[in-house]
Amino acid sequence: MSFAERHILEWLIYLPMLTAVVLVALPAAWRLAARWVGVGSGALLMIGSAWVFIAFDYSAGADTFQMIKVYTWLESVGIDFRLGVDGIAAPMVLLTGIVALTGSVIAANVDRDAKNYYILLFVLIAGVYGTFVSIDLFFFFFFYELAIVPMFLLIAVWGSSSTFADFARTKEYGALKLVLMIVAASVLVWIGIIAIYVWVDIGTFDILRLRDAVQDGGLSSGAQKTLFPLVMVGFGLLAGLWPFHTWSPDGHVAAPTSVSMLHAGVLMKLGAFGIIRVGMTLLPEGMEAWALVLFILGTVNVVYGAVSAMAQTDLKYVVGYSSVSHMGYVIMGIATLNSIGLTGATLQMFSHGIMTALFFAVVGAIYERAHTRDTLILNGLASKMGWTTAFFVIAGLTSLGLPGLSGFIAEVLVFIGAFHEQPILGALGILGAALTAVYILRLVARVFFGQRDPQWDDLPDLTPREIAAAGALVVPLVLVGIWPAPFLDVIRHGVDALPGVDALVGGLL
Amino acid sequence: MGLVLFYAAATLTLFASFGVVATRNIVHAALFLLAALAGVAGLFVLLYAEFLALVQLLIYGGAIIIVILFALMLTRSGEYEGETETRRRPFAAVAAALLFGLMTAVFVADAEQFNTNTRQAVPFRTLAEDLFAAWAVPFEIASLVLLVALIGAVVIGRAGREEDETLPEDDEPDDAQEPVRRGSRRRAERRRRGV
Amino acid sequence: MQVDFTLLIPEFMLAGLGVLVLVVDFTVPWASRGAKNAVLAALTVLGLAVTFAVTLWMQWDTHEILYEHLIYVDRYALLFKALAMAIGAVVVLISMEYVHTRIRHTGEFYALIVFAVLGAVLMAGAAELLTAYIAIELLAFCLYVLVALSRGDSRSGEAAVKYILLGAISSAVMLFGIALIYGAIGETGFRRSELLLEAVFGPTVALGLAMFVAGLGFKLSMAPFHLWAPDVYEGAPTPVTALVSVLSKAAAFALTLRFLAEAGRATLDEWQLALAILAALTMTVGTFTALVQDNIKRLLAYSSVAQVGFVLIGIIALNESGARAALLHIAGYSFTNLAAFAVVIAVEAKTGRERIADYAGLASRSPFLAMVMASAMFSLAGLPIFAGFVTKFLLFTSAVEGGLFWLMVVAVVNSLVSLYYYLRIVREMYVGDAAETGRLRLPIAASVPVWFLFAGTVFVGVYPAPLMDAAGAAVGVLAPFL
Amino acid sequence: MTLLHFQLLSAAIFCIGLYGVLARRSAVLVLMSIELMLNAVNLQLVAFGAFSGFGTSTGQVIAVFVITIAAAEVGLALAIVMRLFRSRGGVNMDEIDVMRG
Amino acid sequence: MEQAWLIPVFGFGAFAFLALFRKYLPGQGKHLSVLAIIAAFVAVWPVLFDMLDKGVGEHHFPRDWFSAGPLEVGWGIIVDPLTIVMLALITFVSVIVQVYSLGYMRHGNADDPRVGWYFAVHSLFSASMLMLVLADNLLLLYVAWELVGLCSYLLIGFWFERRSAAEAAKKAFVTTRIGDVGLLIGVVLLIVEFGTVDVIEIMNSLGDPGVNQAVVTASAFLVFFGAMGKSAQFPLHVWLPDAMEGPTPVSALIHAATMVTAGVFLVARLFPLFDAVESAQLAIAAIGIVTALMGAAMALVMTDLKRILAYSTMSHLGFMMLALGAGGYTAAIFHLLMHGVAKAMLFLSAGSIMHAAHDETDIRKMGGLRKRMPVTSAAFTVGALALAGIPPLNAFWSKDEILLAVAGGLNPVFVVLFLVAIVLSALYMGRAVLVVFFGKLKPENDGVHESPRIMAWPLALLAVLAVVTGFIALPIGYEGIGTFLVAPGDKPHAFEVVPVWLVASVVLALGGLALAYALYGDEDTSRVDALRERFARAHDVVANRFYMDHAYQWTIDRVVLRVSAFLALFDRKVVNDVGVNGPGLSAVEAGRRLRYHVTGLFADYGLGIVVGVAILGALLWIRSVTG
Repeated sequence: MSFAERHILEWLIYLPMLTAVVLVALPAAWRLAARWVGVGSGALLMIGSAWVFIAFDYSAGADTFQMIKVYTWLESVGIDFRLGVDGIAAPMVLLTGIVALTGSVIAANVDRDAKNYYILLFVLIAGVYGTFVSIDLFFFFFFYELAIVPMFLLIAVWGSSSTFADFARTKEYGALKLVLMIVAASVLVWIGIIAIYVWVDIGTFDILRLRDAVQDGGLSSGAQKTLFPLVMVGFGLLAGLWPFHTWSPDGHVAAPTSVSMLHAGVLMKLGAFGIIRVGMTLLPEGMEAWALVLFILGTVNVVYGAVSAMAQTDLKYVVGYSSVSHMGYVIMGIATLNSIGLTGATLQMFSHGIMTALFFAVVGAIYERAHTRDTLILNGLASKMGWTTAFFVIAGLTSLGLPGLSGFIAEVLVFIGAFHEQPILGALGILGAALTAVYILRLVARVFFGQRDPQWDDLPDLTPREIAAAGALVVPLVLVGIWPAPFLDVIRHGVDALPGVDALVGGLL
Repeated sequence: MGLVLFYAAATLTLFASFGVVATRNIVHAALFLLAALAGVAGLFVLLYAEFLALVQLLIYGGAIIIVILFALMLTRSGEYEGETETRRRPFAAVAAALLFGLMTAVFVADAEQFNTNTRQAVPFRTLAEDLFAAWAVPFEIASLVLLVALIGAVVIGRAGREEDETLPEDDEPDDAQEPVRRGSRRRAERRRRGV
Repeated sequence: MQVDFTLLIPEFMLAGLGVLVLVVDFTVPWASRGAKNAVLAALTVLGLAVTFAVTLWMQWDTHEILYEHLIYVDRYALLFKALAMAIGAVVVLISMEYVHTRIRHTGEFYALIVFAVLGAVLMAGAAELLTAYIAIELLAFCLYVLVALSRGDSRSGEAAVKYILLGAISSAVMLFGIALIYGAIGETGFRRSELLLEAVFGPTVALGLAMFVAGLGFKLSMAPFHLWAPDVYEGAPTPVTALVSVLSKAAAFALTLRFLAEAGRATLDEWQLALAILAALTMTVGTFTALVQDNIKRLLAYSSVAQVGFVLIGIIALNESGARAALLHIAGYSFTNLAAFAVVIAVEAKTGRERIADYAGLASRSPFLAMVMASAMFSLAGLPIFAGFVTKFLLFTSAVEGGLFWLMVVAVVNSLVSLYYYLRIVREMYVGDAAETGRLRLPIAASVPVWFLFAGTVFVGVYPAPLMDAAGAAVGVLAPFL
Repeated sequence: MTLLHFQLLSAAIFCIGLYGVLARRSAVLVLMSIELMLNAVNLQLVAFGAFSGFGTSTGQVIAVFVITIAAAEVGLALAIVMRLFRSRGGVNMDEIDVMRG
Repeated sequence: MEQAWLIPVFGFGAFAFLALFRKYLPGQGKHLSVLAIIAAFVAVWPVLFDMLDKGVGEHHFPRDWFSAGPLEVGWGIIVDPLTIVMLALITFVSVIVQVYSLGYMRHGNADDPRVGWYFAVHSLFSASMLMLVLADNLLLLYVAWELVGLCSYLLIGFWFERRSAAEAAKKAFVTTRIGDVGLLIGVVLLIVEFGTVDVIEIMNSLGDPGVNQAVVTASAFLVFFGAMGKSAQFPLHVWLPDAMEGPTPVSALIHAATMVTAGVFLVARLFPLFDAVESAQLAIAAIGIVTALMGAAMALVMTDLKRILAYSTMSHLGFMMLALGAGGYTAAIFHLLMHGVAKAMLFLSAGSIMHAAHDETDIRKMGGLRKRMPVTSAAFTVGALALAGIPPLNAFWSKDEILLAVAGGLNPVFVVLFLVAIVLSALYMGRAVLVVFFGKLKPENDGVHESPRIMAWPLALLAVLAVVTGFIALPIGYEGIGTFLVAPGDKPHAFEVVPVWLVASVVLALGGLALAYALYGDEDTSRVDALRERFARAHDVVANRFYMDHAYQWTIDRVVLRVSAFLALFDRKVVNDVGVNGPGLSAVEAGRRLRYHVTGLFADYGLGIVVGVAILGALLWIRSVTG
């Protein structure tokens, strides 16, 4: 292994941390410096992430986990700072890099106390990276929690409150609900993790060794079935699993733009990733026993999220519920427990991450200009705000599964996997895609097309910086949509190594 | 003979104890306490612990009771009007009875196990040696405890006396006073209602 | 009976230091209150530091039992001695400003802190019931006085009265327990009573154990013996509150763990469930009541009740990992709580306010204080990268290892609920609008230890191995009993 | 005259004292009741020492310490009570409830 | 033949280039798009000759598009007669329309401000449509299928400032996507059942033992449902008339000649699948004839020129479906081609009129335009006659083929209904021509004049083609369309003439025209009005488009939106307020009550200690006894 391969993963965690520390030391008045540090660090992270993705060796016979790096941490308990990526984590790392960069570019719009904003943002990013690359159960949980903490302040301080016709949501409420619900769920995960550690009883939190031990019968089938629902709900909540999803729309509505981007774009993926990393890897029998429940919940997610989104009149709520709906595909894909469905789920995580980041970037930009997100008031924005419209439409088209954009490939794979297991649920999933088209197109027609109200005449279009950020998000959407093979090859390498996955080889699918 | 003496001392002690907790007159209570202590001292003698009996009388009778009486006079608690019992008196009775029941049950259950039926005296010399050799460290610590109590008594007493004085950099917070007002208001209210 | 008195040098030094502070206070003609305060505080801190160094230097590898099971001088005691002295020094440093403006009896204040530290040090080494009791009383007496020291605030008097009278009740209960245990087995040394306890375990010993543990529980503020805590926390001068919440907890914990391990290991099955139930009760009561507090000191009181509930897990599980984790947690809790109190003290010293609402906008008035407070809250709530996360994680793990799965679940749920009220404070500081403007600054003397505490919280949270090794070494002493 | 006699007597005094502590309004009376409880403890200790045949002085030694500490406690407690009396004008335990909840 | 993949690439390239750089190109790069499509058109010919040389071919590229698990999705093309004729039609009409658009998108001396975007999407559309017909696997086909839908959406909504255009675009996309749900389910079912995406492989293994026939049946229906959406079959036709909000060349290309025929193409491509499922075939035929009749009826009463043409398109798409349902593969595709040419010409003529008459589309305000716009009116008339089925114009031949197929393969009811549809066809076409081009010139149309040459020439070219292309049915120079375009598995059959049907169809078509002349031959509208009075109720139903739009609107407003509003409310009130806030608030409430346990009273605190001791003592005692 080259020097870089040995150290890149840890630096993906250290760098954002270091950035936060540097920013702490920076005088509060040096706003521009804070921005440059933030964006520069984001760029470095992007490069590093891309490097990880490119350097990942997916050729047959290559190790499942690569770039492994182990530091002894608490020997007596069996906790090590243990990093590594597999084919599922690698795209997630890339996703994080992309969203971190674009997020930190968009974050430059923050006026108030930019320094602290960036500090918290980078702590969040460090947590996300840590979760994706940790292969020690303790650190996995450590970073998972770390990613949640800054959300509270980011939303509560820099967020926005909104009042609607028959209810109101303050930013504090959104922040508190988001953090408390996610932590509540992580508490279940916590119980699960501790139970796995104690019951497998090989004195280590190393996921790989635990996995091997579990496969050798180290954890009784009953225990796995008992623990899996904890892990399922615990991680599922962050993935927006119905009926534990309500933090998501409210949280996203309250959050500032770049936080929404990171949160919906990356953080929600941690949940689904957790189900794969902990649920599938360490509790394969539990996963199998609960797969149908997960499947049904995922399908409910898809349809419920889409139908709810249809009734929303706030742009962010629409996007928030659409995230709930789309994460449903991820959950469905995971629940298929076959190689096609899981591949689709992983790709959907990537695709949705980029797409929703783009959504939030655009919606945030509109909100910053119009100071409203009410779809009943906004209209005819397209003629003056061409870029805004273009990016929103691209995100919308991705979200409704238009071929040529990344969402399609992912969703189709999920559907194929799903039909193999549960055709009825799979069909409902496809129906959800049609519902997505309905609400997205209604939204586009209402907000962007049609006659423009004079009050929106002076709204400026996206600034070049915003265009650059949004454009950077469009590239992977199109790339994956047209040429998904590089991604799928990497993902396949990870999916194939997961325990309990039906490879579907031989004969008919 | 021993049993008679025991019952005599026990009766005295119990009666006096009841007196302490039951009498309305506080000076009487102090005197009852003295009687109870004396009774216990008598019981100590029955248990061949003459030294302890002496200590009991000297320290309690001589010191503590005096201090308490002083306190009674200083706080004018003697001239207590109205209720002398707290609102929780019934609960207190139940709780005490409960605990007593538990203890009785425990002692009766284990009555034979620890009872040798013979009283055994500890030679005074042994006691002294143990106290100053084997238990030297607790002894030293106890002296520190006394020192702290002394300092405390002095400091607190002084603090009370000088309460009205102000420090040079005084900036008394408003709300520090507020609870007092609240408390006194409640007190006034209670008086008005004749509680 | 040959006794190596040199092993008691730290204790003598502390006693001497306390007296020295008093003497200096009385004899020196002070130019001003400020000078007196500064010199005495410096003297105290210096003395504690020297003692700290001497203790570590002399007793690093000592494992002795003095006076045939009166006092241990071992790693376990050493860890807590060091912790106690550090706590004492930090409390002195962070409270200088407060003392200057609000405490009249400067010399006595610092001397009593030193004596309290001595009490804690003795508790950490106590190997026997009577010594333990006397040590407890030494610490308690200091605290009674300190609680009453606040000038002009009648809440202080109320707190002191409640504290000392309840303390007396608990002492009586504890002594009754000691009497029963002694009566049943004729022995008061922890180690020597272990097998006897098992052999004669019956109603009397059970009641004796219950009453003794109740006495300890009072010091630990374990439910239902915790009721004094909120009132005392609120009424006491804030530095004293800090001391109560940290020093007496740590010392009582040291004693409890040692007692239950050495004397109680053999009868674990008998008492484990009862204590586990109380532990669950403790954390639940503490957590839920804290949800609705308005006064920050009361909130921290309930929060430490809850934290004690967590620590009890490690004691009750009574396995090596549990003991280690509990040690780690109590150390982490000490750092964290001191940091929180440093902020509370600073705010109170400047503004005289102690309601949670008064923390509105603190982030704009003093980013540093707000950051310290927020990190302390996050740590107490058990969030990474702070100490609380790691220590809680290890604690809860040990509960499952000890077969107490349900207790871990209760603890985890409470840990979640507790996040709400910790976040409330954070929210207030960062989101609320300040009623007053103007910056709050921490004096240099206080900001150094606060930085140290902050860094310590983070360090333990990120790299707990050194502290874990220390805890491991300390617990190694108890290993035969775990 | 057996150990049980003394134990029961001690328990009775302890519980009477306890009742007094909880039921009495005057702080000074509460203190007196506490003294009763401590006396019960001493009785228990000495009785055990005498009857159980340990042949050691430990019971009495503890009792001596208890008496010592109790004396100190009374002194300190009275000082505190007096201080409260001065600031509040009374030592009624029922009214010392400014802080609650 | 392998190089056929290049055909769509021109368009994709042009789109990508224009999408990114149109702002920096002269004329917003519109000529680039035209060049690209011309290139594609040119590229079709070598492929055609190659195929004639080597026969039907399928070509896979060595690199997969993507693969997941055992599923491998390659890049691949099929080149068979069906593909070739579609390629030819698409490229040809695209060239014509794009050239025409160069003129149409120019108002006065200035281009439309978004002309670059217009041509970019046109390029994308042509490319996608070409990919659709070339695709050798279901997923690729689906991709293209969706992309053409997207282009349709973008072009219908090209003038998105108009609320109606925005709504129409949305409606088109949503409606077709509802169909696509079925298609996607069907496709996925086929993929899962057969383990491959390759169309030919799936078609070949339809009858294999072990294949679940229920799945095959289900997917046949579902795939057809998709085709219904795109090809505007009843009841998913409602979007097509609204789609006329788009620029008229778009209507010509997408909503007449090419995209709407994608459904027909799809059924043809998967013909064996439907062949295997008899019930599906019957359903196709039934849907086809219903659509044909409804479309014709509505075309008859509409007053908007473009809508008349749109309903006519719908009607003819019904013919094609009917033919497919009858097993008339050749007939359907043949009619597709003929109709494509004729209808494109009609639309372009209509566009020409609108261009001249300031976007006027109401036929009642027109009349006598033949004098002012000779080329346009000639072209329109030729197209109308062709579609009315007048020999020897092109659609006559194909209609005849369909009639033969229907008569040969279906219940006589279908034949009768089809004959009725033929009459209606002639009638409404006759009406359109008579009302628009004959009669007196209205004063408001005084300034109307023929469109510029760049628009007129394409019309003329198409008119010529409308006359001549029908003859490819005849075995002139080769064995005829019946041997060239053969359903997979069918034997080639020579062109045949059954005089009865030939005569019947010609007589009926002429009858229809005669009727039209009788009603609309002069300025006098009283005859028509009388008829309208007479059949007022029927007229209302038809004029209101059989209340289909109302029904849909009602469903959306009263069902879908209400359900979603209810669900959103449920989500907020129940899931959130009860399920989430509930536990939170009850925790706080618990704390509020619990705080009273700290009463502030010393006695209570003491009691706490006593109770604790008692409980602890009792517990320990019990344990000491029991365990």
